[in-house]
Amino acid sequence: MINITLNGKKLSVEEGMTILQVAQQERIDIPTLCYHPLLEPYAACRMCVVEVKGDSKSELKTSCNTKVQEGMVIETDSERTLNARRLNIELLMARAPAAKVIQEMAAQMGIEKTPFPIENPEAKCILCGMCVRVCEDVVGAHVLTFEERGFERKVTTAFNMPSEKCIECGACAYFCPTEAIRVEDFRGREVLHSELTLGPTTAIRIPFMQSTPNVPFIDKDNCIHFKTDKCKLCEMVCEPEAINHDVEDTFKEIEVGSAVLATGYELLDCSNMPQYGYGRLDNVITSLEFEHLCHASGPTGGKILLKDGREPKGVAILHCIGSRDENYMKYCSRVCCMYAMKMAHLVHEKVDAEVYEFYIDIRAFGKGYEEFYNRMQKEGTHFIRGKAAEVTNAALIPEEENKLIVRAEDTTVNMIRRIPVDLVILCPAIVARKDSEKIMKLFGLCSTPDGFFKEQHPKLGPVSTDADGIFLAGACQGPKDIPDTVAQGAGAAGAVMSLGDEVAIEPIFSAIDEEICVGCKICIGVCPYDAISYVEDKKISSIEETLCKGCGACVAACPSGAADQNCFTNSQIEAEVSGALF
Amino acid sequence: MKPYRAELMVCAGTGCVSNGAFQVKDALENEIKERGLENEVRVVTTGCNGFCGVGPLLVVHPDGIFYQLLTTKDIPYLVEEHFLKGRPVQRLMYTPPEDKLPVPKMSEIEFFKHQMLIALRNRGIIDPENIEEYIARDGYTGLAKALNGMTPEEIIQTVKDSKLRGRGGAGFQTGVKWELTRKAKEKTKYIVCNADEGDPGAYMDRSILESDPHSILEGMIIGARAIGAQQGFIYIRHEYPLAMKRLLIAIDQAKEYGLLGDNIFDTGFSFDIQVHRGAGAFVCGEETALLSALEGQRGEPRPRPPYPVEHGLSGYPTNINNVETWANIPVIISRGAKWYAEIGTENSKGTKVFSLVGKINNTGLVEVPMGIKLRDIIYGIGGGIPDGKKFKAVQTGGPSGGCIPDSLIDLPIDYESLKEAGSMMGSGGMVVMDEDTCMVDVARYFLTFTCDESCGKCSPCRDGTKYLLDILTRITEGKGNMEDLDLLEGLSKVVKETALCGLGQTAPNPILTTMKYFRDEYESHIKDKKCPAKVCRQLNIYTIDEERCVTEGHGCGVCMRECPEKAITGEKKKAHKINQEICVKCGACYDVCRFGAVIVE
Amino acid sequence: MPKITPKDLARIREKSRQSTTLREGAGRAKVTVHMGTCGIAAGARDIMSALMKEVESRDVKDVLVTTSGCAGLCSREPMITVELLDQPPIKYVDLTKEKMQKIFEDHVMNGNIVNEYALAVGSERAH
Amino acid sequence: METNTFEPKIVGFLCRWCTYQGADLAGTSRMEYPPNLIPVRVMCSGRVDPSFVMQAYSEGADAVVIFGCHLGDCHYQEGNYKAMRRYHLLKKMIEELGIEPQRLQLEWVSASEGERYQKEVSRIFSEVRELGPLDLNNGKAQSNG
Repeated sequence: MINITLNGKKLSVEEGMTILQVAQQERIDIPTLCYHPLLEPYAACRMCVVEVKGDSKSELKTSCNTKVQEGMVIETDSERTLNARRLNIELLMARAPAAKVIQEMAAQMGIEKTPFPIENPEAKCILCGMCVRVCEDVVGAHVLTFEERGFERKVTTAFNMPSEKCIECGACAYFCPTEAIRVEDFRGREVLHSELTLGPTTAIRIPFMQSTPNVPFIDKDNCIHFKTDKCKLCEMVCEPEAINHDVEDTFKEIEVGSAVLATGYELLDCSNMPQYGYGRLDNVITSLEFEHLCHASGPTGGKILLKDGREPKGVAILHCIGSRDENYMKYCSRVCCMYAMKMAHLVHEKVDAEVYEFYIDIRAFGKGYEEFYNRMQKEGTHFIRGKAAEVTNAALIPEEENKLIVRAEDTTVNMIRRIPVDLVILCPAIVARKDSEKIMKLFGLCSTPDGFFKEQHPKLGPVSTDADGIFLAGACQGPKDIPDTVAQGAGAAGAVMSLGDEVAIEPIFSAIDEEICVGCKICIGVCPYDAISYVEDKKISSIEETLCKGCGACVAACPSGAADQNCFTNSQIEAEVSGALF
Repeated sequence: MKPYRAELMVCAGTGCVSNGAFQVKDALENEIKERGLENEVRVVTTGCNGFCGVGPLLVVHPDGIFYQLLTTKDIPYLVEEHFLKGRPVQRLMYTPPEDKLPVPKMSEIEFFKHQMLIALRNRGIIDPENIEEYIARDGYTGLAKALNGMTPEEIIQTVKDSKLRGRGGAGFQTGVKWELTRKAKEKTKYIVCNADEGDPGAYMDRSILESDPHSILEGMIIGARAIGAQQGFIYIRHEYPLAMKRLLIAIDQAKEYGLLGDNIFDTGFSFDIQVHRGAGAFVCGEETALLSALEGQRGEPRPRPPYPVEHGLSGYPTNINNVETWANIPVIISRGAKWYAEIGTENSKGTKVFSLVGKINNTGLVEVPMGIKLRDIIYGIGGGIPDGKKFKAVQTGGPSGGCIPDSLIDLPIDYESLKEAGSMMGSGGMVVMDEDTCMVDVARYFLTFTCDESCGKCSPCRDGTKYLLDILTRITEGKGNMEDLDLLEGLSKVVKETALCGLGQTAPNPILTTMKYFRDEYESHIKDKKCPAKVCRQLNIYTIDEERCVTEGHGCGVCMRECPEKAITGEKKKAHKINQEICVKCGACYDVCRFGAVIVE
Repeated sequence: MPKITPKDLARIREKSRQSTTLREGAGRAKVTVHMGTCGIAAGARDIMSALMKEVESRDVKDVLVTTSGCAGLCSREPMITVELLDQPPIKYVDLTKEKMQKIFEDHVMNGNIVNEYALAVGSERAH
Repeated sequence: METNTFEPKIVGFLCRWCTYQGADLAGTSRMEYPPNLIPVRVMCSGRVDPSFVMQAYSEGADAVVIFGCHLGDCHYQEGNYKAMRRYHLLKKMIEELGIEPQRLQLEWVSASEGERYQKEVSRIFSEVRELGPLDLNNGKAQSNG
């Protein structure tokens, strides 16, 4: 422990602490600009100077990098210190007049105007180097740097060109105290941090509110550490030391008798459909994004807001985006009509806006569904029968200015309509997951032409598959709403339970006639299940019926005709061939 | 080694080389061959002699005759007269300004007479590209002594006892620094020679590197032994190609002789030196910026603490000394701390090399004992001010030093007194100014340099120096007001107190000292809109003495033709006039008038 | 070359002593060959080369050889002046190569003035 | 142009897991294809004994097709490879016997490929129709009915 005097107060503090750390612990405010607890002290802004009094002389020292020493006498707000800070902030006011943090700091010190000439009233960068240091030391991407020196110093990339090394982590913008750096995505859309959960997302997050276990995870695809091998800031700030980047995914093998596949679905990627402007126009979102927006734990706390924070006055909900469409998915996604009406209901409930539903047919086939449809008509939702042709922001008349215009043919009145709205919600097709092919391979399944998993029989075996013990539940089998999914899930669980302790063996299996077999062992070679063994004392081959799957390879291979397959005996097939040619 | 009867030491320092020393040398060699003297007389190229103002120069041994300002045309006559006939040529000798008679012997020239050579001990005497000549002058005996008879602690104690202080500027005790580095925990340690001499007009380090590179190597090897370093670096600026070349030759030779590398003198001690070229940023002379540059980073200072002795190059303890400091080490070891400590003053021991430039008769490099009075340097060694002008001030310590006025001419030169006077030792620049110098302009000039060289990391230096320069420029243009003086002083103090590194902390020194000693000049610029030295042209009023214009110049009209703004009117044989409303005060008329008819007020 | 030892340093120092002695201007003996026009005409060059040869063959390190202009006694050229440390200079006249060798041997090396060739013992210096 | 009205008899051995299901899918999808191919369901294309093929020719089939799962997709791991080996041997054998090689075909059709089944059957049908009837007994094709 070290004894110091801070602003006249005698303190005993831990060795190795900086003056700034001690002051913060004591709740003494020292202004800082280039200091960040997660970065090495840079000591460039010189705002954190304090007066350190020695025996003969006193010195101004930057508190961010000066460690306390035995007997130090420190004044954080002596006249000399304040004077130095004041002039310093005046210098920065001239450099970055538009930086809010500088304006506020100056106001706190009672400074209204800088005595120094302002060159660029828009300038915000105070050259604190936070972005450069983060990019260099924390992220390790080495993209940002300074160019020029002295007064001409600037933050830039190498050769002032877009850098290929940039991993688009946005850390520079996040650390920038003056908002001099902002992140824009490649479509020219600016990404605000409040929006990050809707767009590119943080690398550490709780996947969704009801996730189990309800703990954050690190998304390796977005985590800086897995791109540059650096960062690990989360590890530094996590007090219980619960974060460990070196943990590899572990694979556990669990032996089970059966499995239920409930791998779900994906939404069709709407950015491939330029006519609807998704990803290009602001305020064109998908139904899932709208769901997120409405969620109480969502980015707006459940309020329905436009990107600029306004409430929408008009909302268009576009059905069948990619469903029932020869160019995309031919099938009906089944659930969109109903959820689209639910969304209309939510809009009515939360904001005062006109809602337009553009539909081909309303498919309200479930229990109570038609009634809900009627209710929505009464609530004032405009149902326009006609698939939306395009969404555009090109206004033709003044009412369309600054609006999104949905163009569609209204087939009930036989005319083309242009409806200006503020928010467009797309209901994209439900499609099979991109990785479903892999799962099919893994379990020996087939798919229907639409890419969903194929059930054993559409009517007689809707939960089971061609593979023994593998069952299906939910949208992996086809577009399905929640009640159907629950029902199928219950069915699958029931099917699994009913398997019991007994093993159902194939009704079709092969057997070897002991009398005929000469023990040539050819069948042993062809059996893929090791079901055939050679009986040494009888000098013949023998088939274990419980292992035999009944493929009949041995029968076809048997040169003596000793092997045969029940239900598909040689004579039966021969008879069938004969019958066919009769 | 073949004996010669005479050796012609041609100075091949950068100053002389740029004035044609190599051409002179070639001419000499040709001429000697032509006269059949090549077996008797030898030409040797040496490093800088120090008296750079009169180069190319030649010293003839054994007589010690000093020839100056040589051209190739002088050579045939010189060779015939001196080397063939033995008659030294008076015409080419140095003549002191106030004297009529030339001084033939180098040792009798005032410039050399008062100097005391320790760091520059071998200048002009040895061929810097020949290790044997260095050894002949007791080179590497200090190293032999340090490695064979002394423990590292004893070496450090000797350096401590000598009270040698860092010659780079700050004047930290070298021995203490070594001890701190030695005591640092890490096993890997580095030593660095700071040869990034960036002060304009100062070139003592270059001179040492060019004339005696082995002395630095020897110093570094001894230092490495004392500190426990395995690797040394010499950070040399790229603008010193000759120094760089000689240094590399010296390192190769030292390696060949086994003085560098593994197991030196069979003592089991190994050490190697690597030369690193800098790209000429003034700030890289600052030790932490230099380390950044060595690591391959941007040459920018880092906050201290942590200090390099604990956390230096790549995080390892690093001892940094400048060229002159290293060059002193071998002599201190071989001749002992006591001998060294007897030279100089109470707190500043030994000698210091200064580069004496500006308005002075004898410009060049001088090495003098600490404590010598400013007067002795300026009037003794320097030979006073040219054209009988009055001495006004001297700027010491490079662009970030301060100006010392004539009232302090008897100031003894050591670290403390200079600091007290508001200046500093710096690396040893000494710019002499006469009465024709405007002190505001001087401050502005130096601020232009520091502002330009600021790395831009910390705001006081980056923005502060810029605005200081703005204010000074304003004042020299006659647009200043009295509030500017307060702002200037206040800002200067804050920059000095809060800048991150030495560059910024010392940058306001020229302003603060000139304001302290020459405040009246500032006020005159602001209140009267006059520059007393008539240097700030924007404040001058140019008029034509009509009588003189007619009687002396017969209205020649040159000024009229020269005037870019056509502000001068007049006819031949009649007096010309300047229209003050159009005049932009460029001073062109004043420069061209041969009759002194243009008057500056 | 192999590594050097501290002893080698002394050896190299000794070897290079000649040139450094010259530069420091501090020899034990100094021989001035008068090489004015008259001297050269009378054969001072031969004397000079004989002298240089002596210095080289004997490997002496502490003898300075220098030249001067006409000494004013043109009829007795070639002429040299030999100065030993702390002794007045001696001028030798009418020299030949052989005489030069003898003077070098007796006077320069061993300190015995060769009276038969000497002009006089004088106090004048070369410059 | 004379229209070919030859109605060939084609025996198809259909793997129970893939092609039979695919054929089922073609049927439930209401796809149209020639009825000339008579499917014989076997558990696996690897079950097809070469004697079945020869029997079919001898009993009057104009062509024989073996359908199996795509390579790598066999329900029994590698039955279709076994079928493929036999197919190549059989092909050589029937050529020796003077039967056009096009009269024996091997096709992979999966359970989801109803459309493919339809196309393949149609293709084989028209190829065989072009070839005309199989004549094993010097131009006197044995006819069972």
